Amino acid sequence: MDVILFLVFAIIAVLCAINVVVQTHPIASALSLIGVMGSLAVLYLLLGAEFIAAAQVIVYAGAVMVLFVFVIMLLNAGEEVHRGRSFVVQVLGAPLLIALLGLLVYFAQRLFPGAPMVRFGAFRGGTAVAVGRALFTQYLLPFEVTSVLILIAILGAIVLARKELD
Amino acid sequence: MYASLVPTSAEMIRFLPELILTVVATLFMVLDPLLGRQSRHVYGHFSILALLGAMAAAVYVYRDPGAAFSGMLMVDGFATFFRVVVIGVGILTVLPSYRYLDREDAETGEYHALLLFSIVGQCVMVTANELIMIFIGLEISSIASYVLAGYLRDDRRANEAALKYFLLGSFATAFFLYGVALIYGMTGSTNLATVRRAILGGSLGSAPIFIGVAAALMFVGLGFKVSGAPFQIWAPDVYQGAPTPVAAFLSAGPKAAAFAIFLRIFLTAFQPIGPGWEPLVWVSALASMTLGNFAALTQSNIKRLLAYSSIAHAGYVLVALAARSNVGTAAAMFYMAAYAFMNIGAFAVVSHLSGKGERYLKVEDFAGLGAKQPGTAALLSIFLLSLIGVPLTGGFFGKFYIFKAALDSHLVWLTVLGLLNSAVAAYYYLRILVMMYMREPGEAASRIQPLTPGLRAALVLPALGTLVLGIFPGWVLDFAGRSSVFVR
Amino acid sequence: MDFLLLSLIKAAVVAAVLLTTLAYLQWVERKVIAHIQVRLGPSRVGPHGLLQPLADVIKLITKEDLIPPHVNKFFYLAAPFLAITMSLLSISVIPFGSEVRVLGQTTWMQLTDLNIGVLFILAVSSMGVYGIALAGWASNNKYSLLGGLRSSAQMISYELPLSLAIASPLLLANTLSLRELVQKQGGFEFGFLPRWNIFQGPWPQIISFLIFVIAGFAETNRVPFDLPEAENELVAGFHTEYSSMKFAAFFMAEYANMITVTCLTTILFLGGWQPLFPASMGSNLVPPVIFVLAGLVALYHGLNPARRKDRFTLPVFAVVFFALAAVFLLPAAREAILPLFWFAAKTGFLLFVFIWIRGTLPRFRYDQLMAFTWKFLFPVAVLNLLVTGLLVALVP
Amino acid sequence: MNAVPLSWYLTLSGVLFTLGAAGFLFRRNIITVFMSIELMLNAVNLSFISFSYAFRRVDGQIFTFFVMVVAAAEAAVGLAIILTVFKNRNTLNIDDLNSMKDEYQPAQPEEASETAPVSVP
Repeated sequence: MDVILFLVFAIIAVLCAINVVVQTHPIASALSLIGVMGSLAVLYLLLGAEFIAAAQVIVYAGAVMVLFVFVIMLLNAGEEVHRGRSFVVQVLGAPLLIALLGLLVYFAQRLFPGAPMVRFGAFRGGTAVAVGRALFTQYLLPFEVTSVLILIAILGAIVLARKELD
Repeated sequence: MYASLVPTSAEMIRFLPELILTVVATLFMVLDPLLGRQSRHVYGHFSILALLGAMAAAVYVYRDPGAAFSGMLMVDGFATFFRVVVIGVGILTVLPSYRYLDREDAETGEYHALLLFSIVGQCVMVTANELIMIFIGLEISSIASYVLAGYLRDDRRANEAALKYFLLGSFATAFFLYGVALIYGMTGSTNLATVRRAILGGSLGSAPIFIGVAAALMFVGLGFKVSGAPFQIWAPDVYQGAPTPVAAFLSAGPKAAAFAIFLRIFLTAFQPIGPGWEPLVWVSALASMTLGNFAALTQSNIKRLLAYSSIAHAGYVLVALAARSNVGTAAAMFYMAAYAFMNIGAFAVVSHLSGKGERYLKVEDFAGLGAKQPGTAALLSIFLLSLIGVPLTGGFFGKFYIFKAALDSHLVWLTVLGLLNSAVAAYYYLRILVMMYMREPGEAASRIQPLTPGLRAALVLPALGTLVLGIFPGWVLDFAGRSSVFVR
Repeated sequence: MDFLLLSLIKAAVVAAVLLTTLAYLQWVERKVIAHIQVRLGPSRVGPHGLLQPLADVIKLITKEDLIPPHVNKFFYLAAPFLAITMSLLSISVIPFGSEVRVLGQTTWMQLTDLNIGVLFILAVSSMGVYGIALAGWASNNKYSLLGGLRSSAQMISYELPLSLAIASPLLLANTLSLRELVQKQGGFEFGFLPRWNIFQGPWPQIISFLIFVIAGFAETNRVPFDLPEAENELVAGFHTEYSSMKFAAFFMAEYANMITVTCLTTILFLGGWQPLFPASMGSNLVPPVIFVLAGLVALYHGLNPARRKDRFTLPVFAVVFFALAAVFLLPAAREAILPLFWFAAKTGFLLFVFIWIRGTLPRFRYDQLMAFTWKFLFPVAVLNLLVTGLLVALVP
Repeated sequence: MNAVPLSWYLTLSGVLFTLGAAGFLFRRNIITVFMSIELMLNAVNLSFISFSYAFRRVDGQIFTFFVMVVAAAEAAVGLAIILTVFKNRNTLNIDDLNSMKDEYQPAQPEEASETAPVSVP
């Protein structure tokens, strides 16, 4: 059951991710990205991170991506036009990426030989209670400091995007 | 029951500089709609007061060093040094901003609020002792800087600068973060000291090459932030497009903070695998110096020229990192302080000369500045000489200590190539000097405005700093040397 | 296997009831609005128009299914599907009643109980925006696009006060599971005041209740927040280009969302299936009394008919009502359906309020709509959450 | 076969990260490029949560939480920047953002704004 679930959602995630990259229309890319996020949320559930899974859908898929879709619709972004790309990217891009992929995959395969098998329900430490407790004790400072981050984001978005009031 | 959740007052005090800045910046957001256009200079005054307060707090806090908030922060000499540097950079950025924002008709509380927030982020970065905390500080600093770079939102170049800075910065962040994830996966912790212990303990059951992969990923991320080659591509466009005071800030503040975490991460957590990453830094240092200096030779736009020069200077600091010694760390710290002074000073002159809408930005526009405004020209000469590395300036001792540290660590070739690079660099700085003193005044110099008090301070203070560091380097260097010992 | 079978049966039952409710909600809405406007409403198909929903369904199914030539076909077809899926999905975690024993099986009147039920509903409802936004965009029509943009902005904006309003009762209940939320609201203060969150100390959640309901109106795009489909400015907004079953899908999604919001309000603030006053004071007798009264009214009107056919239909209704009353008096059945009754009564009342408001209030202007949430609703919700948090922390 | 090796999750994370990087390098639409960065962040999150599972500790999930907050903040600011760029240039193609090559003469901003911003081949 675990294997099936993992495979199904991993394949969906990878297909959607490929779609993000190859689709020429931004809105198609955006929806594929939502697909990736949704399937990742399921994988988070399998890994016992139920609170983060919900947050993934609410924050990422439900808020951040809505913003993307909103902006794409607002700017009426059309199909992407391909021009001559930078020479460096053309020559070095693909080999570098393949090298990176190989490295990361090799890394993943070899690094943790003794890592436990993932079985749904074996680890249930990701409840809202556990996450909340960690956030407000050990991770209190980063938690509070992220509020500054959000303040900046609000301020910055307003500074850049507001209408001139004159 | 809730007592365990409340941080102690000692912990809060260790976080005092950041608290002061955050409170004042938040106050600006509230004040902005209340104050009219008449009192717009108030923000600048308050910013400077807040920054002075924060600097005092940073120094005061150092009397009782130690960790805070479950090991998230570490107030030590290194952190205090860089806190003072980034806060000082903030003050030196606010001073020329008065005139600049007046001229561009863009004075609002938001500019100052963003600047203060950005400095909060940098302070968090340099004090953090934990990868996640570093990441959050980095993001605070970066996001505020993205907005600042595009602050003049009707200016096409500023938009473009903000966008490039943003896209490449976020891209770099993702790499940094992947490195953090791998480190967490291998060591089970993101606390730098714990990571170091785990790597030293050899309990990982895996070759150090894997740690190396994580280090390389973080190197990519940090390389972008310090604009070291081959990750420097964003810097020229961003510095050229951003408002000049902001460009000055970007070249000193975020860069100093990025170097601080670069040093801290690589010399504590990754210190055990030093021989592994040293060639990487070696190559990057050499590439940065060479690329920066040779590209700067052909630039006609002064901001772009300074951007390439800033890439080259990042290369020098990377040399200090490659030395992997306490002397190298101290040299890097000294260099960042000196560089902050001289570079911000140079940018302040550019900001002064360029006029409304930044019309005069070419090297030729400096023609005859020496005749029209001898004081400004003299101060700019100090900065340029310091950037070249002429004795009696901070730049000289900075370079001197860096190459000395490199030689101590037997990096002979890097030292030789670095010195050659400095010689090349002299050419383009001297070109400006020649332009200033040996040409007839052009349009830019003849239209130059008299110095305002803010600008005067913005020029004189860094010049004083440059000279003090050049004539009495001992005190700062002593402090840097004492603080460069991370692992006790 | 038992579990699987049981779940399937439950799902089938819930689906059947839900779809019927959706169809009849439309009928109720038309009737109520008609009466508010002193009209009769649907009354041709079946007695009192009771078969009108069926007729509507037949019409929608058999209607020509147009796909305009200029649309982006894939997203145009996906949008209604997305909208209806997301709105039906939320129902799966709503507990309608307490534990029941049917044919020897003990089960909850709920499809599934998640530890993070509240978050699940928030997540699913936040995904519902895409259906509308995509419909607006894919239709390739300026009115649709404006409708889609408006609704996505509106839904994001109102989600903030909505979530903040939810947070306060969660603080009181200390759980995210919807079932436990209701269980925590059982019992009575002073022997008569139900411990629903809306009444519960230390800080009664009346403010967050109001915020939640208001934001709920906006989330479901209902009057007075139905800007995305304001017919006098945007034709029909995001579903201008849709016809036949695809149009019906949006319609059903809207009503399903209404049901979700009202169910959630009931669970979060009104004590779910908990009765209004203790059984010792006779709360068990409320349903039979109501049904008997309804039956008597029907019987009276049947005996003094306003129209000719009322003479036959109303007595039939009276009999049905009497039968229902009798069922509630049977001890065996009572245990199972009393909670259901209370739940349905509260939800039904809220649904009535939805319709009532639609019949009464005018529509906001768009800037008023945005200013209202950001400048009023949001700060109030934050304040309320702060006060709640403080009181929960201070009052043991 | 009722359990999945942790390395599969990590591999998936690596694949997604590389795909995101590929999108960043090869795509020309600014918004798509930005979305590729989001994809990379998501890949990192998957790694964090896998490690969190491996250690049976919650802190990896906390990091994911922070990354989400950061991503949300980045999205707000990034999209605002994209809006300003679009407002001034009416294009979303990265290749059109080339006003700062050295040949460009910023001395006459009035003229610069007259030159057609789009359709420069």
